Amino acid sequence: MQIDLRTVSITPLRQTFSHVADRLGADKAASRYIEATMDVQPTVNYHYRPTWDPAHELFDAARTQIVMRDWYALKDPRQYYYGAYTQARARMQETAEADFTFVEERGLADRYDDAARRTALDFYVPLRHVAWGANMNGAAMCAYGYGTAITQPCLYAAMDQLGMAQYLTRLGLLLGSQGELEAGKQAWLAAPAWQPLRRYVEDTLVLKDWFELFVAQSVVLDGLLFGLAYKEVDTELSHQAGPVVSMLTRFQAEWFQEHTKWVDTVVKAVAAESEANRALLAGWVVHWRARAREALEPMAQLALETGAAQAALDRVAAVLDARLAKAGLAV
Amino acid sequence: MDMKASKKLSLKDRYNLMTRDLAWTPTYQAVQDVFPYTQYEGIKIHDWDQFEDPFRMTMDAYWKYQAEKERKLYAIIDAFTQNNGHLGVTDARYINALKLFLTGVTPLEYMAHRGFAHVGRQFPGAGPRVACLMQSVDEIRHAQTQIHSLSNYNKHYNGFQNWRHQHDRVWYLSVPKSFFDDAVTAGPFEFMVAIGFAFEYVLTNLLFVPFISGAAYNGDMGAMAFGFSAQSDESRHMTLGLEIIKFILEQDPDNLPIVQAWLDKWFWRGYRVLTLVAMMMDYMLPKRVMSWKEAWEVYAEQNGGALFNDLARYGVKVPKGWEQACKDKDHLSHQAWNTFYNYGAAAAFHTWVPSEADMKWLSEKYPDTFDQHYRPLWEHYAREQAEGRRFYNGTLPMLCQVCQVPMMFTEPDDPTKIAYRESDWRGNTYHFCSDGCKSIFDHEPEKYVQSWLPVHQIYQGNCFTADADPSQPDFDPLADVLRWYKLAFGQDNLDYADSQDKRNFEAWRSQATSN
Amino acid sequence: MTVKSVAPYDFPPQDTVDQFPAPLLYIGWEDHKMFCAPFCVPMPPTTLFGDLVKGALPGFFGAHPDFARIDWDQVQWIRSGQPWQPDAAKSLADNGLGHKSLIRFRTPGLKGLGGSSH
Amino acid sequence: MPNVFIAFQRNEETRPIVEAIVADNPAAVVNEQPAMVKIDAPGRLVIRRTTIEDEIGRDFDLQELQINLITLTGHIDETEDEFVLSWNP
Repeated sequence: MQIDLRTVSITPLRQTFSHVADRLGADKAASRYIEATMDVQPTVNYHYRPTWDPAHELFDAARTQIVMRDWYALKDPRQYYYGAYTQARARMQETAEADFTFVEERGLADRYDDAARRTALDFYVPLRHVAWGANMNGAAMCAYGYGTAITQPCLYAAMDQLGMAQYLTRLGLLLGSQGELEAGKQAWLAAPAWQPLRRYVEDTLVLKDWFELFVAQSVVLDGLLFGLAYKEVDTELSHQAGPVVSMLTRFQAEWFQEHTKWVDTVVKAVAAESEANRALLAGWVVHWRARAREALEPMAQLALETGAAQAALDRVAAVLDARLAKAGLAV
Repeated sequence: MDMKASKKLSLKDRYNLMTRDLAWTPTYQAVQDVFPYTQYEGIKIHDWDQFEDPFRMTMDAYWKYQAEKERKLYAIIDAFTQNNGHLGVTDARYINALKLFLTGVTPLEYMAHRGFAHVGRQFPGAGPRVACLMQSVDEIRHAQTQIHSLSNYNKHYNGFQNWRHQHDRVWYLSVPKSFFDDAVTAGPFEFMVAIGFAFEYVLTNLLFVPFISGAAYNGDMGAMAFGFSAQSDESRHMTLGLEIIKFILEQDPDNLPIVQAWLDKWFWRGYRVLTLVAMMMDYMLPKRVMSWKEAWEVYAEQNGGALFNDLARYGVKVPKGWEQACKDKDHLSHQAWNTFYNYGAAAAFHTWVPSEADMKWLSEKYPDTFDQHYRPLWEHYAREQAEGRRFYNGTLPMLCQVCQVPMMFTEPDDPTKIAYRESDWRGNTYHFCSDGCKSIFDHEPEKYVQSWLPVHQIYQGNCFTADADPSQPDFDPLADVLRWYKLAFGQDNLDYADSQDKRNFEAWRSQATSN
Repeated sequence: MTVKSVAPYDFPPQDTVDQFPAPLLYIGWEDHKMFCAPFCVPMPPTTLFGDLVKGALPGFFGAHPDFARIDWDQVQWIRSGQPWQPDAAKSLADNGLGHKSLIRFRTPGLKGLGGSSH
Repeated sequence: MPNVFIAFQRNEETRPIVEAIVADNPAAVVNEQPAMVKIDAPGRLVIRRTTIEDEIGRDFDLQELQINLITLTGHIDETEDEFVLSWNP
C-alpha cells in the first residue's frame, strides 16, 4: 500500500548562512552544531578597549601564546551546542539521581563499612573544592579564549565541574553529615595531605595564558585526578566494601570518558598546527605534570597504602602519557 | 529533584552547602591576584555572603529543567519547519522584523554569554559567581535557539544569510554592537548594573512583548516558541539583576552615587537601542500587538515606576533620561522608521510606506502627533513612489558619537527641531543626539573617542572591498560599501513592494493554498 | 571625569582630521526632517562657501519640493547653535569652519511637507 | 499597592497550576491570551506545592515551574513548599 504523502515542497533560496556555507565549501545543509558555533564570536571592529585589560582588544587571539590560523579547527567531537549538551547531562543526571535515591532508600549508606566510609569521606569530600577551582578556570577559558569552538565547551566543562562539586557534597551528606563537609573543608585548608594540591589549584587561578590554563586544568589535573579518584581509588573501595561509592560517583566516571575525547581532539589539533605550538604544549605539560604528580601523592595516600598509591599514580600517569602521545605530543 | 537524603536540610541551607561552602579564601596566591578586577571601579563590598540568590538552582536541577525546555522548543521548531510555518505568518513584511532581530539582537545574546562568563569568573562571592555563570550558559542558549529557529527563514527569505558579517560592519548595527561592547568592556560591577539590571530588568519587557507577542500575533509559532522558552530564563536573569543591585547598595553608602550614575547611563543607552524596537512595533508588524506608546506606558511608566519606588528606600532615583523618554513616546517610532525608509538602499531588510490601514491605526494610537507630524511625510513618499520616484536618501547621515544612531532625535520639548549637543575634548569636537549621550561622553571621554562610527569609517576608506580601486573614475563608493557589507543590491535591500521576498511569499502561499 | 581602569586607558581618537580625505562638515536643513538627520560630508577647506551652497546643496537637499523655492537671501545660518553670517566669497576655512564643524540653515516661510517640518 | 504578576505558557501542564494559584490567591486576576496565561495579584502572590500536587495527583517540585514559566515581577521568596512573589518584602 503506497500512501502519497506529500507536503508542499518549496525550493529554498539557500541551505544555510553564508559564513557557514564558506566553511562547508558549498551551500549545503549544516548541522545545528555547526550553525550554532561557526564564527558566532565577533572578530573585528570592537568599539572600545576593555577597562579590565586595556592591553588587549575585547576578543584577542594574543591572550595566549598558542597561534592558530583558524581557531575553528578546534571543533568539539561531541558536537555540543546548548541543546545537545543539556540533554546529554539531563540523562546522566537522571541516572545519578536514581543511584543516590537507591543507596539512601535501601539503607546502603547506613550499612556501608565504616573503614571504607572514613576513607571515602577523607578522600572524596575535599575534592569538591578542586572542582570549584576547575569551575572558575573553565569560566576563565570561556571568557578570555578565542572562537566559540573552544570557548563554548570550556564553559560546559566549568558547569559540569560545579555539578560534580555538588554531587561530592551530596556524597558527603549521604555517607556522613554536614560536619563531615566542614571537616573536609578544614582538611582542604590546613591538612598537610591536601596543601600541595590546593597550591596547584591556586597557582592555576592566577595563570594569564588561558591555553596554559587549559593544559594545567583540563589536560593534566583532570587527566590524573579523575583517573586516580574515579578508577583507582573507586576500584580499591569497591573491593573493600562493595559498589556504593561507585554508584555515588558514576557521573564523574562517565563524564571523564567523554571529557578526554574532547580534550585529546583539541590537543591534537593545536599540536599539529605548528612546531612552536607543540613545543609550548610540551613545556606546559612537563611543568604541570610534575606539579600534579607532587600534588596528588600525599592525598592519594588518604585512600591507598603508600606502595599502592605510587603504583596507582604510575598507572594513571601512563594513561595520560599514552593519550598525549596519540595526540601527537609525546613528552 | 526531590532531595530525600537531606530532607532535614532546608532548600536554603542545602543550597549554601552546594554553592557558598565550595569556595575558600586563597592563601598561596593573594586574593587580589585571584580576583584582580573588583577594586578599580570604586565599589565597596564588605561581605559577599549577604547576596541572596532567590532561585537557588543546583546544576542537576538546571540540566533537568533546561533539557526539558529544549526538547519542547526543538519539537516546535521542527514542526514549524516541516509544515512551512513561515507561510502562515500574516504578511512577509513581518519577516523583516526577524532580519533585524537576527542581525541586531541575537549577536547581543552571545555577547551576554561572554560577558557573564567574565564576571562569573571575576566576582569573589560564590553566590553571584554561580548565578552569573548560569546566566552565561543561558545566554548562549538564547543565541543558539534563535539561530536555529531563524535558520529556516534564512532558507526562504533574503537578509538573514550574512548576519555575523553584517553585525560587525553595517551602519545601523553599530548601535546594538557598540552598546554591548560598552557594557562588556566596563568593569564587572558596571556590567551587572548595565545588563543584569538596566537591560534585563528595567527594559526587558519592552524587548520581550514586541518580539514574542509580535511573533504570536503574526502567526510565527517558531519565534514565539523560542521567545517564551528563552523568556523563562529571563525571569532568573531579572531576579539576579534586581538582587545584585540591592546587594551592592546595601554594602556601603559610597556605592550609591556610582550606581546611580550607571543607572542614568545605562537606562539611556538601553533606551536608545530600543529605538529599533519602537519602530518594529509600530511599523513592521502587519498585525500589531500594541503601540510603542502603550508598551512604554505599561512596561516603563507603570512597571518601571513600581520598581523605582520600590528601590527608593536605597536612595535610588529614577534615571535622569526618564522624563525625556516619556516625552519621546509619541515620536520615537515614526522618526526611526523614517530613518530606515530614507536609507532603505543601505539596509539589509526591506522598508515600505505604511498603508492607509496602517496609518488609520497610527492615527488612533497617536492622536496628538501622527496626523500633524507624520502622515504628511508618508503620504508624500506614497505619491513619489506611485510616480516612480521612490525616495532614497543618497548622502550619509551625521551620527551621535555615543549611541551611534543617526542624528534624527528631536528636542524633548520641540519635536520639529533636531536635537544637537556637542563637547570639545583635547582639541576635537564631538557631537551628540541628546543630553543623555553628551553626559555619557563627558563622564568618560577616553572611552567614546574610540567609537568605530560607520559613516566616518566609510569616509576614511576602511569600508571598501579588497579589490576596490577608488581612483578609477567610474568607482562608485556607496555601491562598493554595500558589496563590503555583503548586501546583495536589489535583493536584500530596497522597498518591500518590489522585493523577491514579497513575490516568493505570495507565490508559495498560493501554491500551498490553491491547486 | 575619566575612565576608571586597571591600567592607563588612553587611546588615539578614531576620527582625527588626518584620517579623512578632507575635513568633515555636518550640515542640516531646519524644519525639513524628510531628510531624517543632518548630513556628514568631507569638504575641502578651500571650497568657497557660495560653491558649497550652489554646487553641493542641490545634491544633498534637492529632492525636497521646498528646495526649489528657497530664497537664499532670506536664509538664516546657525553654527553650533549660534546665529552665523557666512561669506559666500570666502572659503570654508576662512569662514572659520574646520573638521567636524556643524552648520544648519533655516528657510523662513518654508516649513516642510504640509507644514509638518518634514 | 502595585501588582506582582507571573506568566506561564498556556498548555495542559500549566492549566492545573493556574487553578491551584487561583485557589490560593482569591484576589488574583487571570488573563488568558492565545499562548500565554498571566496572573496578576495586588502586592503578593503565593504558589503552594501541596495545592498543585492535589490538582495534578503526583509529587511536584516548585522548581518545575521553570519549565513553562515565561516571566514574572516582584521579589521572589522560595522554599520547598511555597514560591512567593511580593513587592517590598
